[in-house]
Parts: sequence; C-alpha cells; structure tokens
Amino acid sequence: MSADGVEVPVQSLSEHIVEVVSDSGEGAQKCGQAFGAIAARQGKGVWTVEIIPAEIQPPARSIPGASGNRVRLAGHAVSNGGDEADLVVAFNEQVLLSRWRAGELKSGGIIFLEDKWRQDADPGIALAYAQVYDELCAAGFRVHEVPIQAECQRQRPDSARGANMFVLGLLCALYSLNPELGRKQVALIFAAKESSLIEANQQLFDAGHAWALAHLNFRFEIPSPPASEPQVVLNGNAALALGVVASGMECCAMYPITPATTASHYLSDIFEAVGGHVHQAEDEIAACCYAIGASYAGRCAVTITSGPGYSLKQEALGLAVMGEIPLVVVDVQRGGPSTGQPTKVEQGDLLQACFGGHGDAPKIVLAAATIEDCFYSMITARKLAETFNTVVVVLSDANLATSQQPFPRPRFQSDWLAPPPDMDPAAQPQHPYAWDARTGLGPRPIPGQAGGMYTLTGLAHDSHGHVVYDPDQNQEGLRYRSLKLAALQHALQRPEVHGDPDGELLVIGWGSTKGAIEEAVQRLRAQGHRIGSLHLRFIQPMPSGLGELMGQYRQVMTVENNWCDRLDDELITPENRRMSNLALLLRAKYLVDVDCWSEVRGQPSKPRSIVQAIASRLASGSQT
Amino acid sequence: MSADGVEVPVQSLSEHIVEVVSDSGEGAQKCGQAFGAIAARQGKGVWTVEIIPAEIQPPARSIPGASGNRVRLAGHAVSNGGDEADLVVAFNEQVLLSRWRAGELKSGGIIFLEDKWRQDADPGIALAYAQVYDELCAAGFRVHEVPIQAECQRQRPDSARGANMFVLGLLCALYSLNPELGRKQVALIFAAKESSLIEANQQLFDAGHAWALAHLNFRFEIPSPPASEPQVVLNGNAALALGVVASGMECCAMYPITPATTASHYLSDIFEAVGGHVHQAEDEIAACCYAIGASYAGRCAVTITSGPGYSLKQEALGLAVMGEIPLVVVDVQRGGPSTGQPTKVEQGDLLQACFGGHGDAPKIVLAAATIEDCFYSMITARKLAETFNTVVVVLSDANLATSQQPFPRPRFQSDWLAPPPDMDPAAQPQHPYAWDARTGLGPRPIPGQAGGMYTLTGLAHDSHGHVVYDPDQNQEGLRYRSLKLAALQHALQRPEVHGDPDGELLVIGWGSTKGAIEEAVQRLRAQGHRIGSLHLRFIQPMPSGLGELMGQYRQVMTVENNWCDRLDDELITPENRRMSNLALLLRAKYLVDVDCWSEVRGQPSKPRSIVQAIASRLASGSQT
Amino acid sequence: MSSTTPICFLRVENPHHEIQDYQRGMPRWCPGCGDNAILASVQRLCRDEQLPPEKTVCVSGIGCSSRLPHYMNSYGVHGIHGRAFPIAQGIKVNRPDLAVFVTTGDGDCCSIGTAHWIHALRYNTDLTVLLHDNRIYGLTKKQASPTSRLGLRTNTTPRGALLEPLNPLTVSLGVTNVSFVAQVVDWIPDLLHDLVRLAYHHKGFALIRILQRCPHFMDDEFEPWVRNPDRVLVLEHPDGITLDPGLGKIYRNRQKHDLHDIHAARKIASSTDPIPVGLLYCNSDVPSYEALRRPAVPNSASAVARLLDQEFDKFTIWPAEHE
Amino acid sequence: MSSTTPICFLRVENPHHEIQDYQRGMPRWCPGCGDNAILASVQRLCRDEQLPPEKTVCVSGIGCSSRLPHYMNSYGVHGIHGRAFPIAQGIKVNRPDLAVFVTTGDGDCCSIGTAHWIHALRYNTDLTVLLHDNRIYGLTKKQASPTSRLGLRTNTTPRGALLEPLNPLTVSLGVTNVSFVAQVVDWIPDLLHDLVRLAYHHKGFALIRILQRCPHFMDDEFEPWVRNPDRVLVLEHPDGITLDPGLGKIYRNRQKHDLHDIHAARKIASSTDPIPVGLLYCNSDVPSYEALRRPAVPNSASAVARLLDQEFDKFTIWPAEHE
Ligand SMILES: Cc1ncc(C[n+]2csc(CCOP(=O)(O)OP(=O)(O)O)c2C)c(N)n1
Ligand SMILES: Cc1ncc(C[n+]2csc(CCOP(=O)(O)OP(=O)(O)O)c2C)c(N)n1
Ligand code: SF4
Ligand code: SF4
Ligand SMILES: [Mg+2]
Ligand SMILES: [Mg+2]
Repeated sequence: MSADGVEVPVQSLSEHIVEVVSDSGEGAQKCGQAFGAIAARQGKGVWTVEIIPAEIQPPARSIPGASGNRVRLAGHAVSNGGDEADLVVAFNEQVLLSRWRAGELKSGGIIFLEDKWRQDADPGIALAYAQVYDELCAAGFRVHEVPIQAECQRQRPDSARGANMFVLGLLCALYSLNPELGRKQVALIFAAKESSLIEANQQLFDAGHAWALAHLNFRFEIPSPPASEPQVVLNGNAALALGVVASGMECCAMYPITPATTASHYLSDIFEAVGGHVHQAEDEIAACCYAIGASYAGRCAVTITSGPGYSLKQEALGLAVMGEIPLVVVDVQRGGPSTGQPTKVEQGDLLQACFGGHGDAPKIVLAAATIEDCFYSMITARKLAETFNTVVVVLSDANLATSQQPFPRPRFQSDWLAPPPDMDPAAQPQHPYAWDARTGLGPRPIPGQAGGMYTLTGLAHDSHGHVVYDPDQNQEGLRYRSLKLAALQHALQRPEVHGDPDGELLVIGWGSTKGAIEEAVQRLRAQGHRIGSLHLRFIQPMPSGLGELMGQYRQVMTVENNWCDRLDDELITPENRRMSNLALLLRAKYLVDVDCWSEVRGQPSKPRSIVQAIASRLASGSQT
Repeated sequence: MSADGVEVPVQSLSEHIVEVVSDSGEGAQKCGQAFGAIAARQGKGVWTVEIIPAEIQPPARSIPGASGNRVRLAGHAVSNGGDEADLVVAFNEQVLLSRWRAGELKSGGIIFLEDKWRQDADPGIALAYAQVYDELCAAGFRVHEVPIQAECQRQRPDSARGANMFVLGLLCALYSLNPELGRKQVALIFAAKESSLIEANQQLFDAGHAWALAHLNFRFEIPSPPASEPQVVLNGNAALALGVVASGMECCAMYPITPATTASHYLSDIFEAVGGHVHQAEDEIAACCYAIGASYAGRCAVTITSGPGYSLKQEALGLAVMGEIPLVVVDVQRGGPSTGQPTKVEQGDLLQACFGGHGDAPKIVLAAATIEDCFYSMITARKLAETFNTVVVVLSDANLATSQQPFPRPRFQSDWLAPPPDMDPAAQPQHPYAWDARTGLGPRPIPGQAGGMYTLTGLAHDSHGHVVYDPDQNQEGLRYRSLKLAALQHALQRPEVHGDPDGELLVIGWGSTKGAIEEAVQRLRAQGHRIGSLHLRFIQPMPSGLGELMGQYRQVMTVENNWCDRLDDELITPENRRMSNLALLLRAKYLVDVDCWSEVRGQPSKPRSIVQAIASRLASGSQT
Repeated sequence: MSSTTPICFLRVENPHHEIQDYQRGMPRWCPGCGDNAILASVQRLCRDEQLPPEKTVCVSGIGCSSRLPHYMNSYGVHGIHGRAFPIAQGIKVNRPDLAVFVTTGDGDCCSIGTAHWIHALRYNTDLTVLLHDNRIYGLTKKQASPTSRLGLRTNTTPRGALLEPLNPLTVSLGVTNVSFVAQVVDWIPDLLHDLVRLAYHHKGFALIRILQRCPHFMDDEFEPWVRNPDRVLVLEHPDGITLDPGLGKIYRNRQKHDLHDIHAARKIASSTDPIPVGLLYCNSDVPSYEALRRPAVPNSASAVARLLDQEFDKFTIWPAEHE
Repeated sequence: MSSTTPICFLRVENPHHEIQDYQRGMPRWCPGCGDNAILASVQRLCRDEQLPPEKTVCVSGIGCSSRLPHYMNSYGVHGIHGRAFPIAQGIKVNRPDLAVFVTTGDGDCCSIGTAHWIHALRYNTDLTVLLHDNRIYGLTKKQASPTSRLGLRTNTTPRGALLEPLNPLTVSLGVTNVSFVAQVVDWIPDLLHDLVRLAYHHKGFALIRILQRCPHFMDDEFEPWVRNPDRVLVLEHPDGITLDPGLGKIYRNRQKHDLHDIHAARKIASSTDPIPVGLLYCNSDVPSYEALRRPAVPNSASAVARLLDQEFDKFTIWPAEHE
C-alpha cells in the first residue's frame, strides 16, 4: 500500500540490474554495496560491480568522475554483472550521462535523478541539467526526479551528508526488501562510528523508504530461491586474502599497486591473528625476494601484485624456478601495457605468466574464474608450490578483485594447511635436488635441518646444488624442472563442458569471463544453437583431453579480454593476425584453428556482447 | 723440406679444425685467435670459437679451467665451428682431458701435448700426465709430445711466458702458412707494448716454426679460394658495436653483464669519436630508462644486455611501446634460466622477447644469424625503431658474441644514418599520436619543436597524448600499436630457402645456428636426401608466405638451442610436451605440425648433431 | 641525422610568455592538495625565466604528484613508478639545451626509486628536482611511505607504521657529489618559489624536498606547523634565501646557515621540529654529468665514415695479402 | 604446518665444531684475493661462536664476492645481482632462530642493490653484512663500480672513471635507523675478525665495509696503504675495537672515537686517507625488524580456523535470515 492508501501493483521480476552513481566521495559505492548485501541476505542471487573513477579526486559533476556500484539481483544465482542496467539512481546528471555514453543503460530503463540541479544558482549547471533531462526523456528513459537532498535536509538540516542512505531506503522499498535488514545494514556500515551517527543514517534510510512508498506508483519483487547453506558475500580480493590465511601461509610480501593492494590491506588487518605478517617492501623486486627468502627458510610465502609489478618480478621468479623454491605469486591483472588503465579489467598478462623471464623457467599458471576461486586458489597454489617446489602464478583481475557475489561459506579443513616440513636430521647428507627420474620431484631441505645443508644458486647446478659447467648436467636440470609440469598435467582433471557436449561451436575462456560466457552460451542454446563452453583454470600445464573435446565441435573460439587483431582491418590477414593469449596457446598445442574474439574495453565483457560475438562466428562459420 | 733435408709430404686438406687449450692466463686464446687471423689473411675460410672457462681464475690444471680457442679453417667459407677437432695443442693434459670428455676431439685425431709434466717434481702430477697420455694413445689418438717450455726457455731463459707464441709458430709451419704474416701478427698483438717484447715473441714464434720443420714428418696445406673483396674478421660483439656507430646512434646505455658487455667495452673505447657516449647506469632498469629519455629527446638510443638484464627491463620496455618511443634493445642471450650459464650459448629468450611484459606490448623482434648480421642489424633496427616508433629487440647470443669470421668489409653509406629529425615548428599544434588509420604510424614530436608539445605517458591515451578512460579509446590505442607490426609484415621479404625447395623435410632455425644447420642440410643432401632449411631473421612480425613454404615439405622441424621436452621421457606426451620457442610460434601461426629438436648444452650445435637429429626425424617420419 | 649540438630552428617571433602559456588543462588534485602550490611555483619560474615551453621538459614517475607534467604546457614524460631520474638524465645529457624538471613523490623517489635517486645525486646531472613529500602513498590510497611517521595508521599499517621515517635530506647529504639540497613547505609559496628559482639556476642536480599537504589522506599532518610559524626554522644565507620583511615578520624563527658546510647541513637536516626550510647545502664546483659527457666532436656522416674506416682497418684482410 | 616458533628437532649429540666444519670445497678466487680473508674471518667467527652449521645461512648476490656462500658448509643462498638483502630479510624475519650473514660486492650493494641496501639499513633486520669493496666489478671483468676511484681506467671507462667514488659509509650513516656501521681492510685479519664478531653480536643490521684487494684487476690499488700502516687510522672505543699490544705497535695511528655520536661518525666516514678502520657508529636501541614483526601468536590450525570463522561471520548470509 502506498502512503495514501492506494494499492500499488508489485511487479514480479526474475532479475534486475540496478546502478547507483554519484561523484566520488558522495557514497554511491557504499549505497550500492549495502543494497547488494541486503538483497543477498534476503536470499537473492547478487553480483555487485564497482564503478570506479580513474582519479582520486575527479572534478565534481564530470563524466570521468562517475563513481558507484552496479548491483545485479535475481531470483537465481548470478555469475556476472549482466548487460545494461534496468534502473539507475544518479546524484547528478553528468555521472548519469557518463553511464549512458558508456552504453551501460538499457534503453527505456528507469532513472531516478536528484532534482536539486534544476534550480542551481549557477545557470550553466541548471541548463546542463535540464538539457540532459530532456534528452533522456526524449530517448525514452522513464526519468523520475527525486528531491534527494531536499528530503534529507528536512530530516537533518545540519548535515549535507547521508543522501546515499536515503537512496538505500528508497531502493529497499522499491524492491520490496525487508527494511529491518536495511536498518541493520546501516548499523553495520557505521559500526566503527558513534551511535548517534548510526541513528541519523537510519533516519535517512527510513525517510527514503517512506518517500518511495508515498510517491512511487510501482514496485518490484524478485523471488528468493530457497537457500540451504550459509553463503558469504565477498569481493575477490577479500576472498584471496582469506584464502592466504586458509592455506596456512604466514608471510605475504608486497608493494602497493592497484588493483591488487586491497587484498594486502585486508591481510594486513587480520594476518597477525594467525602469526602471519604482511611485509611492505621497498619495491616489487624486493617483495618477491623477501618471499623467496621466507620460502627458502621454510615458510612458503605469497607475493601479490598487478601487471607492472609482475613485470618487475621476472628476474626474481627465475631464481625461484631455478632454485626450486615454492612460491605463490598473485597477479591481479589490470589494463595494460605500461601504466595502462590501473583500475580497469584486462586479461593481458597470460603470455607473460607463461613465458616471462629469460631462459626456460617453467611455472605453474592458474587462473581464478570466480570469486570463490580466489579463495580456494590460494590453498591449491600453496599445495602445488610445495609439492612441485616451484613458482605458482595465480591470475586474477580487476573484475574479480572488486566484484561481490555470494558463495557457499567455506568450512575450514585442517588438510588445507600443509603438513609441517620434515625437519628431522637427514640420516645421510641429503641432495637438495635429488630429482626423481620420472617426475623431477625432489626433497626440500630447510635451514635448521642437519645434513641438508646446501647453497641455493641461480647458476646451473647438479643434484647436490653444486655449480656445474657440464653440458649434460645443464640439460639435466632443465629437463627435471620441465618434467614437473608434465607430472602435474597427468594429475589434472579434464575440465567440464558447460552446455552441449558437442555441436556447432565451443567457446573457451579463462578468468573472470566465466559467468558472462556461460550466460551467453545459455542464451544461445535457448535460441536453439548447439554450443558449449569450457573454462580453463589450469593454463600451464593444461589439463589433457582438450583436443578431443575441441574435436566435438565444428568451430572453436576463445573469448578473452586481451588484444587480438581485427580481421576487418585492411592490413590484417589471417597470417599476420596477432591472436589473443589463450587462443595462441591452444593453437600451438592442438593445431586446431581456434579463433578468438576479444574486447579490451576496461570493462567486464557483457553476456550480450559475447552472444553477438558467438552468433556472428556461427553465422560466418556456417557460410564456409 | 724438413731441417735435415728430408722432403716431408704435404697433405692437402679441404678443411681442418684446430684447438689450442691451456690454463686460463697462459695465452691459448691469443694463440688461437692469431692463428685464425693469419689463416684468414692468407685467404682461408675461418671460424674461431672461444673456449671460455667459467670462472675468472679456475684452479690450474683443472677440467673446468680449459681456456683457449677452436679454429676451423677451410678452403671455402665456413659458417660455424664444425664438429670435432682434428688437431689439438694442449698446454697440460687436464685441459686436454676436458676437451676429450666434452666430446670435442675427433677419434684418432692429432694431439700436441706439452711434455714437461712427465718430469714434474710433484709425483702426483707426473703420474696424472702419464696416465692420460697412455689413455689417449690407447684410445687411438696420435699424440705428439712437445717440449714447449724447454724450447722456449732455451730461447729466453729469463722468462716463463710466451709458450703460446711458440705454439703459433709450430702451427704456422704445420699448416704451411706464410711465416712473414705470422711475425706481423705477433707484432700486432704486442703493438701496445715495448718493441723488445715484440722481438722476443717473434723469436719464440720462429723457434716454434723451426721446431716443427725440424721434428715433424707431416705437414698440411689448405687451399685458399681466390678472394676479390676485402674482408673483416670480427666477433659478433665487435660487429655489433661498429653497427651502432654505423647506424648513427649516439647513445648507448647499459649495465655490465656477460656476454653482452664486451660490445659496450668496445663502444666505450671508440664512441666518443663520433660524439656518442656509453652510459653505464646503476642497473638495467636505469639503463633502459636513460635510453628512453635519450630517444624521447630525439637521440635514438640503444641498450645492450643479456638475459637477466633483459628480464629486468620488461616494465620500462612497456613504457617505450606505449609511448611509441623508438628504442633498440640488444639481448645477447646466455644460458638460463636465472644466472644459468653466463658464458654459454643458449637461445632461451625468444618467447620473452615476443611476449615479455604485462598487457599487449607489441615489439619488433629480430635475430642476428651471423656475425655480419650483428653489424647490419643495428642499422636496420634503428631504422625500424624510428619508422615504427617502437621497440626493436635484437637477439644475439654468446656464440655470435665471441666467434670470429671474415665477412665482406662494409662500405659506409650515408643512408645508414637516419635523416635529421624534423624540428620545424609545427604549422599547427601537432598530435603526437596522429595515427595513420591504416598503418598505425604517426609523427614523433621532439622537444625543442614548437607546436609539438605533449606529455608522454604510460597511461592509456588518445592521439593527443591525453589520458583517456574511455573504453573505445583504450582499444584504439591497442589497435594502432598492434597494426604497426602488420604494416611491417607487409614490407618483409619472404626468406630464401637453402637447399631443396621442396621435399622430405624443412628445417627452420633462427639465430646463431644458421651455419651449422645449413652445413647439416648440405651433408644430408649429399647423402641423397631432399631437404631444405629456412632461417628467420624477423621473428615478430614474421615474413609472410612461410605457410606455403612449409607446405612444400612432408615434415617441418625447428632446430633450436632452447629447451623442449623429450618424447622419450615417460611422462611426456605429444599433448603436454613443451615445445621449443620458434616451434611454438610457428605452430600457433600456421597450425602446421612443426616438430622441434633442441639441445641446450651451452655449446653451439654441431653440424654432426643436427645431421643426426634430422636423419632420425626423417627415419621416424617415413615410418608413419 | 641529428647532431649533438643543441638542435636549433628558426624562431620567427620571440613572444613574451605569460603564466597561462605554461598551463595545460585543469589539475585533477584534491582541493587543498599541496601539489597545486608546487605546480604554480614551477609555472611562475618558467614565466619569470621566460623559458620557451617547447624547450622545457617535466619528467615524473607515478603518483598523484607525478601527474604534474600533464598540467604543464611543455614537453613532458609521465614515466613509470620510481624511474623519473634515469629518464630525465637521458634527456638532459643528450639535450643539454633543454630545461628539465623532475617531479616525484616520497614513494616514487624514496621507496621504489631509491637506487636512482642516490645515483642521480652522484651523477649530478643538471635537473631541478621537486620531491613532493606528503608522507604517504596518495594515488594508491593510503599506504605507508618511507617517510610516514612512526605509528601512522595506513592501509598497510593498520596498527601504526612500524619504522621511524626515512629522512631524505640526511640520505642525500651522505652521497658523494651531492651539490644542492633544500627543504621547504608547500604552504609558504614565496619561499617555495625562491628555492625553485635557486634550484633552477644551480648547474647540477638540485633537490628540493617539499613537505606537501595531502588533505585527502593526511588531514592535519602538518597543521601544527602550518598554524605555528615558530615551528618553521628559516635558514638564511646570502647565496640561499633571505626573507623579505613581510615574511620575516611571520617567520621569526631564523638562523644563519653556512650552506657550503656539509657537516652543518647534515646536522640541521636531522631536525624535524622545528622544520628547517631553506637551502641546506650547495656546492657549485661539482661538475655536472652532461658537462663530463659533452661530446668533443658532433656526430656527422663524415665522422662516422672516418671512425668505421679506422676501426675496420684493424680487422681487414685485403685480397692482395695472400697473393 | 610449520609454526613460527623456532623449528626444533632432537639433537642427538652436540658436537664441537672445528674450522673445517664450516668449510666447503676449494674457494675459486684468484691468489691473493681479499675475499679469502673475509671467508676465513666468517668461518673463524662460526667456530668461535660454535654456530651450528645447519642454523647458519649465508646470503649473497652475484659477483666474485658473492661466491662466498658456496664455500661455507652451511645453508646458503647465492641469489641474484643486487638482491641479497631482501632475500636475507625474508629468511631472518621468518626464522629469527637462524644466524644470517650477507656477503655482497660494491657493485652488488652500491649499484644495482642500492635501494635494498638503504631500506635494509632502515628495516634494521639482524644481519651481519660484509660489503666486499674492491672498487671494481670483478666477476664481469673490470668495469667501473660506484666506488671506483676518479680516473680509474676500466673497460667501461677507458679514459678514466668520470665521477668521484660513492662513499658507502656516509650514505649508510644518513639513513634513519642505521644501527651499526664499520670499516676495515682485508689485510688486517685480526681487526677484520674483531669487527665481524662485533657485527655478529649486534642485534640489528650490522654493515662492515671491507676494503678488499683484487690483485687480478686492481693490482696496487691498496698497496700504499698496505705498506704504510700509518695511513690506516684505527678508531678505538671500549664498545668497539681496541688494538692488542702487538697490532698496536704496527698501527700507531689511532684515535678514540665515540661510536655513539652519529655526527662524529659522519665526519670520520668522509675521510679516505688515512683509511679509518673500526666501528664508526653503533646504536643498540634501534629495534630490529624481526622483533617488530615477532608474531604474538604462533600459526596453528586452530588459530586459522578461528580467524576464518570470525571473518566469515562478517560476510555471511545465513539461510535463516530471509525466511
Ligand atoms: C611498478 C609499479 N609499482 C607500483 C605502482 C603503484 N603505485 C602508483 S603510485 C604509487 C605510490 C605513490 O606514492 P608517492 O610516490 O608518494 O606519490 P603521491 O601519490 O603520494 O603523490 C604506487 C605504489 C605502479 N604504478 N607501478
Ligand atoms: C641482473 C644482472 N645484471 C648484471 C649481472 C652481471 N654481473 C654479475 S656480477 C656483477 C658486478 C660484480 O661486481 P661486485 O658486486 O663489485 O662484485 P665483485 O665481482 O667485484 O666481487 C655484474 C654486473 C648479473 N649477473 N645480473
Ligand atoms: S590524495 Fe592527497 S596527494 Fe593525492 S591529490 Fe589528493 S590531496 Fe593531493
Ligand atoms: S677478479 Fe678480483 S675480486 Fe675476483 S676473485 Fe680475482 S682477485 Fe678476487
Ligand atoms: Mg606521497
Ligand atoms: Mg667489486
């Protein structure tokens, strides 16, 4: 019932995408996150994506300044941020424009717009507002002007802040969420502050809620699927930090870099409770070397970074590979090359992860595909690092790092932790690299262990760790270090195909595109196409059997967020075309004509774009 | 005639491989080099390879301490160090043993061995000598004991040095070289010293010459093909340094590292005569950045390094690619990974050259295949760098760096030098990245040029150089930077096939293996096989038409000096096999089942080993 | 091919430059950010010295402070994190005709860039260096920098920074060949400008550490010093700065300081309260690196041809030789 | 899983260690190379202190000097060029029960490793650091190092080094948290050993710069000083070194030096002739980094389980919540 007693129809939706955008510092991010959390608590499927301005303090009311959150909520689990937004709440018309220009708004969608600008003292601003408003209406958007600030000031004449909590109340009312959960969430947000602040913000929340009930003649409801298990709502970096704890690692060495740093922030906060520490080194090289030192000394360590930092670590990683030191390296990829787009998503570091560094330095390369993966990948990576005594690179990206999604709350298992290193004095002096002739695996003497003394060196060495100049001994070391990847490959499970097990086309992906690819495949299958998708978590080594899997489909293509040349460019030929990273690897390995479609727009790929890409591939493929 | 008047038969040879080995510091290297130079001056085909101990001061009379030179001389041009040595002069039996153990001596070959050890005061030494002597004789070597030191001391009782000049004289007599040229060469070696030293050494040379005539009952003669052009005899690093001068570059920034450093040494010596300078930076990153600064300021620069240094430069190279700054980077590859085998040859950096660095950072990658290439590659690289405004990586290796070979003396052409940069004030403000829509090429404003002002940035930017956050503009930059490689690809010539233009098998190689591969192909063709070889100098982009060329042969394989897994290892399958670098690239590009054979023994591959590899490939290929 | 003598071109007119001629775009720093004052001082210097914008280059690394080159209407390089110095050296040594400024942050210079900073001091290339020291990593959102106060709570030190802050002045003054070290604060623009002018005229590596306010993350960090002029100690010297009477009335805490005395400089540099401002040390006798590297001859086709001939002669085998 | 308390194991016997127990292989340095004396001093210290070889770790970078760990019968890391310090820190902070030595060269430490050197001083991890300063790049065959003399002809400076040498002592003494800086020469083994002992017992980052002879490339570099003991100035202090009467007769050029006075230390550090040897500066009050990072609780399965529970609780949605 609306405030004036008239029954307002409640429209039931299977899903909706909601954005809240403001100037940076106005709290749209907090609002969106809280909204996602409330919806998740009520059992909706939720995916939240941050809308991040590129600068710390972009100018107010500017296109590049848009800051906020996208929340996709649904009556089922969701795995990505979806296509265009159905509904946007904007604190000014410029940030709204920014989202429109970026193609992020569904045509005909609903807009709630702060109306105070219409009367702004600056006639330029008032004019700009009116123009945008008219444009949007003309373009068919359903624009609702909301006196956000005016209403807030009625509640709290002395403060200019809190508009975001008003909007939160409004959204809760609009989506028929439980206001009690909303008020609790507000209390959580300000938990560290004085209680008067909590109350004031709850007051604004209530005001927003009431305003919506009183003024809006429509409401939505999204069903909640029944839930049986507890879920946690985390972003990928938080999941990663908790994964580090869960793996039993005790040392993280890092140097700040966006978008990796928040993982280390969180870890800095909590790590000491398990006897761990985060070492902020003077640079990435030092961070990597500190981690190598820790691992050498028996405390397997992790170093967390993003692209530029990962490039800097190349030489040090070579030492770890050569010395067979277990080490976990996380690269939270961002836009490249060079400084690129520090806050944006890209998957441009795969080939460097596989082939970076001079000489043959075989590393294990994993890619997290979901937020849940970010957690478990740390446990897996540490185990692999210590089993194979080598470097394990875990690729995440800015999309996973900052998106939130519920996943089943992990239940701690003590075998996540590595067994304590064997510190018994070696019965007889042990060879540090007593390579197993079949697998290349070997022991790992640890300082303190009598009889295990050796000097780790980056020079070619024999099984004693002694420097060798002999050609055959040099090859022996290369061979064993490489064999370890083969040994792991034999242990890997064939990945499962999503969708049809054979048919017209197989899409292969890796990393954060998983949800969007699978959704795209679903949509096309619903349209009658027989297609499937495959998502690789192990990239080096790759699980076996991919060749057979690919053979089940007429065409194979990858979908990636890294550059590949466009065949419609005049100078680009099938011969000189630079392929996307994974496509190149698959082609080299399987000699299958794997095509690739990529976009490198700094944005997570939308299911809609992937649908189009696959559809046009299907169309052109069926012509030939 | 021998000294006692008996006619000694002179055996005519088409070629011979001669080694001179001693403890480090005893001068075998100088002797071998001088011998090669004398032979070259008499018009023989010559290739000299250094035999380098791994340490500065290895223990005397030790296996790892062998130091010296291999000289392959022939009645025709030679392109590599060949197979096993036909004749060795050794200053002690241990260094001789080292060569034998390494499989470098032809069975039944001729050995000249200093005999003083037989009577050594240390009975252990005398015993060791006698044992080795007996072993060698038993193994069928023709061992001649020579009283080198005794004869030298007869000439110069007051000095223990100069045995190497005695040996030089001996060799000149043995190979019927003109002793006058020999004496001149001795004078050249000691040109910087007092003239008494020259004379003393010429005296020893003469003594060696006379001793051989008096005591040896055999002599060799290798015909000299008629020569029409002047030739220069240089090693690859010297050629590279002269190439830098010839390219007109004025700035080389470096940090010392083996085996690249000698190029910078030579350049340090001569560069100032053309207004250039070599900047020794505090590390490789600084060297690369200094070079970027120089290029930004209008002086295209080169930075020279080896593997570990190349790894360190990855981040800075990304800036140059992103900012479209011309830059020449030389990587004189050595054994890897990590510190690896600093003085040994390996071709392990190709994939890092192509894919190193985070994000998409397309660079041009060239590989010098001959010593002559080392010279001309610098001229080409600078031109490409300035035409395409990007990074050009030139790969050399320890084999090219230290081997010597005559090649036609280059005649300076003024168009080697770049035209002066256009410093006219831009008529209207110029966009630094006014990308040509077809090719991605653009201008290059240089500080001092009015109207061209811009701020180079590693952030994503538009054609003005302004930072952009727009998804499409980000893609535009990626696209143009990548297009430049396609534009270059269209301009490349299809490489020529050596040997048969079609047939059973095509061998593809890159870098310093060229000579050995072609010689191997020649030998197999002489045995009746129909095969060819192809050597790639442009690796990124690759010239077009390789697919067609490969299609002319039943099988294709690469021969490389970098690691690939061996199929006879139990755990290695065709699916998980890690391929050699070039093989991987060719497979990905052409979807042709390119096999690879590699050895990573720190030694240049011998024609004989390549013959075996090809032969076994032919055998197994014909079975299937 | 380019020659190594300064590249010249016909200058049609020789216009007088106003401040605006050195400004580009709208600086994107937070309101109240000290970087604004530093930018203004550089632009003022350019105007005062009438530097041709096209012969001026601003080089930086990465950080809020390193955005400065984007706001200068000149040539510029917004480089990579920590590497501003070697880039700037490559520019200046190869093109001594250009005026080169370096702008860097406490993280950029004193953490990842430490090796380059120390060696840049030693090379002593003629650069005007502005070290924006806000004692924090601004751009990456509040992590401890080497100059962060002991106990400062940041995102990487949630229970307070563990170490005493690095003092960039004492480190710099320990480096052989150091030739110019100054300190100033962003909130006394005239002093800032005076020091930028002295640094610009110094023919060598002139480092000014500027205590810079970051209201966004370090609210109040410098407030006690801003509010109480007596907690600023002005170092005066005829070759350094001397306060004009107006400023002199506010900043009464002054001291004569012999800026040629390295030992005195090191002592004063150690003090953090009051904050010493002024020129701590200057030595004009240290040769600049670009002077040491100045080519004796310019590059030219004939010089190249001559050198190649001379060198090839050493290695040539003439066909005649073995006939 | 490993715990952060020192890893212990049953020691069956507790043997007495002789010098030979710390020796491995045949050092491969040139005859007369000063590195031999440095190795001997470390081995002597280990014997004197009866360090269990398996609890001793020698860490180095790359260079002739950095080969040292190969000749120690202990654990060791022969790392990569310039990065010995962060590797050693990672070891020591995670395993404070180990005795960790760092051996590095003038190129390794003062050129490519500069940033790590400066920050290692500031972190003040308990490491015994031997800086083998032969004023040259030995392993790569004679290029100028930062400490090479002005005018020294090397392969990269064929017409003489262009710059005054960097003084590692004055640089180190400018770094906040510096806690131990000493200098000695390889040719006075007893003094060398005394300083290694003091450094070992210092609970912090103890840097000894050792002037080291490289007869292979730098014949005569130190000859005048070796020959004339008066050109060596011995700094004496009860907490530092005092000469025994025998040595005292040879080294008569002695000076009382207050090793707690940083200003005095900086002054003396600047002198190059006579060469000051002894402990220049020591401050035992600077906390070591591993002490600052000592975990309050050990890692354990139960602590991990507890922390995960506590954190997940913050983010959990219980099925009950929306019923
Ligand atoms: C190689 C590399 N590592 C890390 C970063 C991330 N990063 C950018 S700026 C910065 C530090 C900024 O601090 P400061 O230099 O003090 O500048 P401020 O923002 O405070 O002005 C860091 C760590 C990067 N861009 N590149
Ligand atoms: C990244 C990298 N750059 C360069 C080198 C080559 N290199 C090895 S040791 C060395 C310098 C050695 O000088 P120093 O540290 O003084 O040691 P010394 O040999 O004199 O004892 C250099 C440049 C390397 N191994 N790795
Ligand atoms: S974050 Fe701090 S340093 Fe950066 S712009 Fe804002 S106030 Fe300035
Ligand atoms: S080259 Fe010099 S430093 Fe290296 S081992 Fe020989 S004498 Fe020692
Ligand atoms: Mg800062
Ligand atoms: Mg040295």
